Amino acid sequence: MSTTTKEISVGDIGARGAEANTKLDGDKMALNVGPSHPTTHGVLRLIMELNGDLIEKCEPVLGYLHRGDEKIAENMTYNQFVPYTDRLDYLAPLSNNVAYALTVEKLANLEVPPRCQAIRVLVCEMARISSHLLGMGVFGMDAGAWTPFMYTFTEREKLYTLFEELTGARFTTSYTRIGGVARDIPEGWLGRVEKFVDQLPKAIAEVEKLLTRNRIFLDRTEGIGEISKEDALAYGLTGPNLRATGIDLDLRKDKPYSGYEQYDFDVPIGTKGDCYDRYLVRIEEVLQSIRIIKQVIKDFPTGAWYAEDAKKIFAPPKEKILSSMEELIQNFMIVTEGPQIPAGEVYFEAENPKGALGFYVVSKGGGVPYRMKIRAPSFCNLSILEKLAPGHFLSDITVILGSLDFVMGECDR
Amino acid sequence: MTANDVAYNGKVEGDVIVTRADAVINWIRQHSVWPMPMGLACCAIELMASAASRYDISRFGMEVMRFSPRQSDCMIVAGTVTYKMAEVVRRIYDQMGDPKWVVAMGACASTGGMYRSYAVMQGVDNIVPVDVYVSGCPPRPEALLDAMMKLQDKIGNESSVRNLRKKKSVASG
Amino acid sequence: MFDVELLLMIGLKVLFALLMIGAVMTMAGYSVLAERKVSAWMQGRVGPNRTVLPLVGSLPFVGRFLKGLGIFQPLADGLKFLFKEEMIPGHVNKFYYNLAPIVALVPALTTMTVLPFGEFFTENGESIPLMLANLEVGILFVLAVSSLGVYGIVLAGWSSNSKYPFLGGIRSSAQMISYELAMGLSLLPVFLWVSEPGTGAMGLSLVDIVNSQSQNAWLLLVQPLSALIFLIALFAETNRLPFDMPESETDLVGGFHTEYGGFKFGIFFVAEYAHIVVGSAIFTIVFLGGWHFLPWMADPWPATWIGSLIGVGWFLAKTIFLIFFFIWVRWTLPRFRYDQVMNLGWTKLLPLALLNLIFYVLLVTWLDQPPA
Amino acid sequence: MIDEDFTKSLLDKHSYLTQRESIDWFTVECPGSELVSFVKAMRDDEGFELLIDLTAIDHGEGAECRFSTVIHLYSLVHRGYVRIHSLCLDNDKPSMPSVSDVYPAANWHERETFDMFGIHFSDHPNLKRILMWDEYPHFPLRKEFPLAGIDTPLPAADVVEVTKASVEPAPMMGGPFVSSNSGPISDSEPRAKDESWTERKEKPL
Repeated sequence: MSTTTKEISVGDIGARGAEANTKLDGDKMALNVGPSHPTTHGVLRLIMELNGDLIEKCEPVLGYLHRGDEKIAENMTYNQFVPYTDRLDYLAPLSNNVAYALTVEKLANLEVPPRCQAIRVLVCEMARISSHLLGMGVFGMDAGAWTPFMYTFTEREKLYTLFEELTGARFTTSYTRIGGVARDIPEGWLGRVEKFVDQLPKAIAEVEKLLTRNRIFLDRTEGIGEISKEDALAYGLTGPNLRATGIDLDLRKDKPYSGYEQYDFDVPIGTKGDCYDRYLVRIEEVLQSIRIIKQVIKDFPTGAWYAEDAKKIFAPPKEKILSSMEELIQNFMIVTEGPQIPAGEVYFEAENPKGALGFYVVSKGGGVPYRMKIRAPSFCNLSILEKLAPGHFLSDITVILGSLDFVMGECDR
Repeated sequence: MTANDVAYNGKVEGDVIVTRADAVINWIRQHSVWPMPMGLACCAIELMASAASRYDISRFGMEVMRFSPRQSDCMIVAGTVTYKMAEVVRRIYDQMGDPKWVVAMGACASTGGMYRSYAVMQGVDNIVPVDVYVSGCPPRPEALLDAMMKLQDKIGNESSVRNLRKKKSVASG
Repeated sequence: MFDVELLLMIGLKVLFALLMIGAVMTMAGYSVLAERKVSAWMQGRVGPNRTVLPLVGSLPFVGRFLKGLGIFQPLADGLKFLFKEEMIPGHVNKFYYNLAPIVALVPALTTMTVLPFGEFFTENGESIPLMLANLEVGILFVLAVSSLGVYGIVLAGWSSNSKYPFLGGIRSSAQMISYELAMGLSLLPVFLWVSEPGTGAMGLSLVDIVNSQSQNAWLLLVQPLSALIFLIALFAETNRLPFDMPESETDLVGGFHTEYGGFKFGIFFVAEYAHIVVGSAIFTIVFLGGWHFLPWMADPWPATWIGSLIGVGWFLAKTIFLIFFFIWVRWTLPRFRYDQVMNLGWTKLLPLALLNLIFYVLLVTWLDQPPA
Repeated sequence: MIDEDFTKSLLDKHSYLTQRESIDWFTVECPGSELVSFVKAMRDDEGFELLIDLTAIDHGEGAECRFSTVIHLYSLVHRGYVRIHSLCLDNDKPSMPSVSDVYPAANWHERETFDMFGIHFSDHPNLKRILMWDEYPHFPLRKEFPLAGIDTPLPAADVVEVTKASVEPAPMMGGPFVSSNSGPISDSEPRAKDESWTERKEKPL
């Protein structure tokens, strides 16, 4: 029988935060949520002031996952940083890879061939599906329904299998290189992707059956966390969170990159900007992504899958390295010194599942960036929380956080 | 006590009874490891994947993820432990009741991994004792399941009866 | 001198009580397993299937079957609590902190004493209900005692001296009070109906309620609205999703039991399921005809000890189906918000229960009119 | 798109602006003293409703003006970006007026910039560290700060007492390695850019 008893002092991790919260009135309560709490999806921490169950003040505290990505970027070559981009928004690593590669290519004034562009669009949209699937599932989980999460994760596992086939890793893909992608698509892969997207709507319908018209779910999400258009713009929201308020801003349409202008798709926008709208926008975006994927696969370009003429930027294929001296030297230089990028500064944003992921790169020439700033959509999307949370019940905070669909990896970087 | 110790030994005799009790207690503990998911970063998603339908950690009775440290037996540190987070990880570890185990999931939790920078603690074993390290960035769910099975084996070999008597000194938390 | 018969009587009762506690606790333990298995099945998973006792595992066919069912998982989980450190956080109110789990569990077990679960036929064909104590006011006792369970939760929440448990405790007490009313009101029409002249049954005894449904319509069919209100209130009383306010895992971590670990948490865990088991049993007795066969049909089994065994089995089958229903709902629906729970309780269920009562009062009065 | 007419009229309207060479978006340099009014004019008159990004650059310890802040604005009307550079005149105590009154989005960006560079944003409502903990003494993204970090005590004395943990410089001997393409050949060997702790140099205490 276990009979040991030990005394544990209060040791509230929120104590220091609560102190900062000044003196509270007698009937108010300071509540510390996180950084390890089921609703915070990672390591966000909220210091809240409650009046009964009503939130009066909510102060997010971040930085629990600050890993120094920007400093790391200044210490390595452009290609070496690709794996770190995986771990920004770790629900959609492929679209981070693509956004990063496109930024540096823009600085190098490099155009990749159509096949490479098509591959990138394809993987971006697959990443979007993967991210939104998790977003939907976790949103359901935050509202208390566990089963939809398991259903969406099953679909994600199918996506993981496809990613693994393409990139060699199911999760952290590191697929793009400056001037191309790591390898061409495997044989028969497109067919398997098509098969996957063909059965996806059915799986989504199943999740929708559990949630979308569910009375309890509607009660929990409708009218909760409403963001007005003005607020959304003022706080710099992007992505589905902005579109749910009714503002039509999709960089794939506005400033098409990587050949998005060839594809026909709609940008779903919401009306009220509440949690339910955000959920609906995400579901519709998944369906639109399926449309894009089908179009990409339908006429998939042939030809090179990397920029062949960028000798100083993209390392040549392995078989050439092993057989030709010039290519060997070229590979050596790119690996040790990094791709040679001209001096200058560039800012590029791509429409990622969470919002606009931007990279601001300042180069002084050579293979290493002088300064790299990562504009993380989750960081901006979360900043509205301070304004959004007051006036809601404590239970609403789970739903609001779930619907904002943030990832601390990119928020804290 | 070694396996080839055949001669009579008073010390062994004493241990025999203990060992039987050990076997029972260890069987119980081994098969009821409730994890505390310390989901910090990317690995947390693979932790979710191992709980989801394809890998299904519930086969081992481990799907009962308790977010309250007091109710859990094994902390799975999944992700990068930054210095800012280290304090919290330690406090949560302190709040867990004995016996407790820690699994460092992934390169970051084990050694700091690819994040050699000013903000990242180079391995969670700087602050909490780790029982099983899992390699990978992030480890596949299979790797995590394997680690949990290794942990079960480890629990199976503990001398738990003696640990019951021993009063460990613990930090206030 | 000692009254031997009395001692024997007491001894027998104690034995029965222990047996019943054993049965209910086992059922509670295995409904945990059922929850895990059923949820796994709904989500396309497998559920616990690795835990097996060393000797049983090596049995040729049975061992594998039991292992696959995860039969030994609750055993390991339950016993683990015994070998876990009993920690008492420094900031709690120790007396109430230790008292709370007991207060939570005891009502569930006490309610059980008045639950009839079958009937025993004596040699001369008389039927004696199988229960520990045949109270004339059985259902009132059930209502009174089961509502004590909330004190365990409130005590746990308050004595933990920590914020999440506190919020959980407050939510729970408010919820319980609101739903108790609807629950009580939903049962009144049942008594009116059962006490109606002509059925031969009178009073508030659970046995009478069961027997009034033998060879007759189940009360579920006679009073569907009462049954529905009672069921919803039962969900709320047992803190099951969509009404699991005191726990609401996603926003309160574990609610009232956040600060509890080890054996005391184990008691809470079992108490929750014991409440479900007892609640399902009550619903079976009141609305599903207890141990009697289908509505409008005589029991097909003989009036002997075999018959009474089958009756008990039939009763258990109905109860287990209800437990399954509880689990089914939990893994399908999202959770209500706290104020929505209150709203539903006060503005929907309570008026509905009142209307239901008035309707049946009028109906019974009309039926009761002496023939002109 | 942002066309030449627009940029020309903008430069005419605000005489303190100077245009800068840029390969992508229209870039202006705005003195810090005019920043708030300029940004306000951009939002109200020109339709740049979104502050996309606000950050800073450290031009190195030798530079005349060491720090400059960079703002990116996006317009839903023009569907294009404008980049605004402003130099911090003081190298020792860099400061910049806060634009968080105009764009609430700037609030967190400015806190992050303060956290990483130590640039003080005057009139900021809540200027404190956002990513590192409050007591952290250094500004990590300054050029002289090593990637490996500097030995610093951790917060929470009770935890530190038990674990004896503190912020230690991370080992850099494992890479990543980069070689420079200039200088003598002995220097161009691939090596970690930050060499605060390698197999040749002792771990700093």
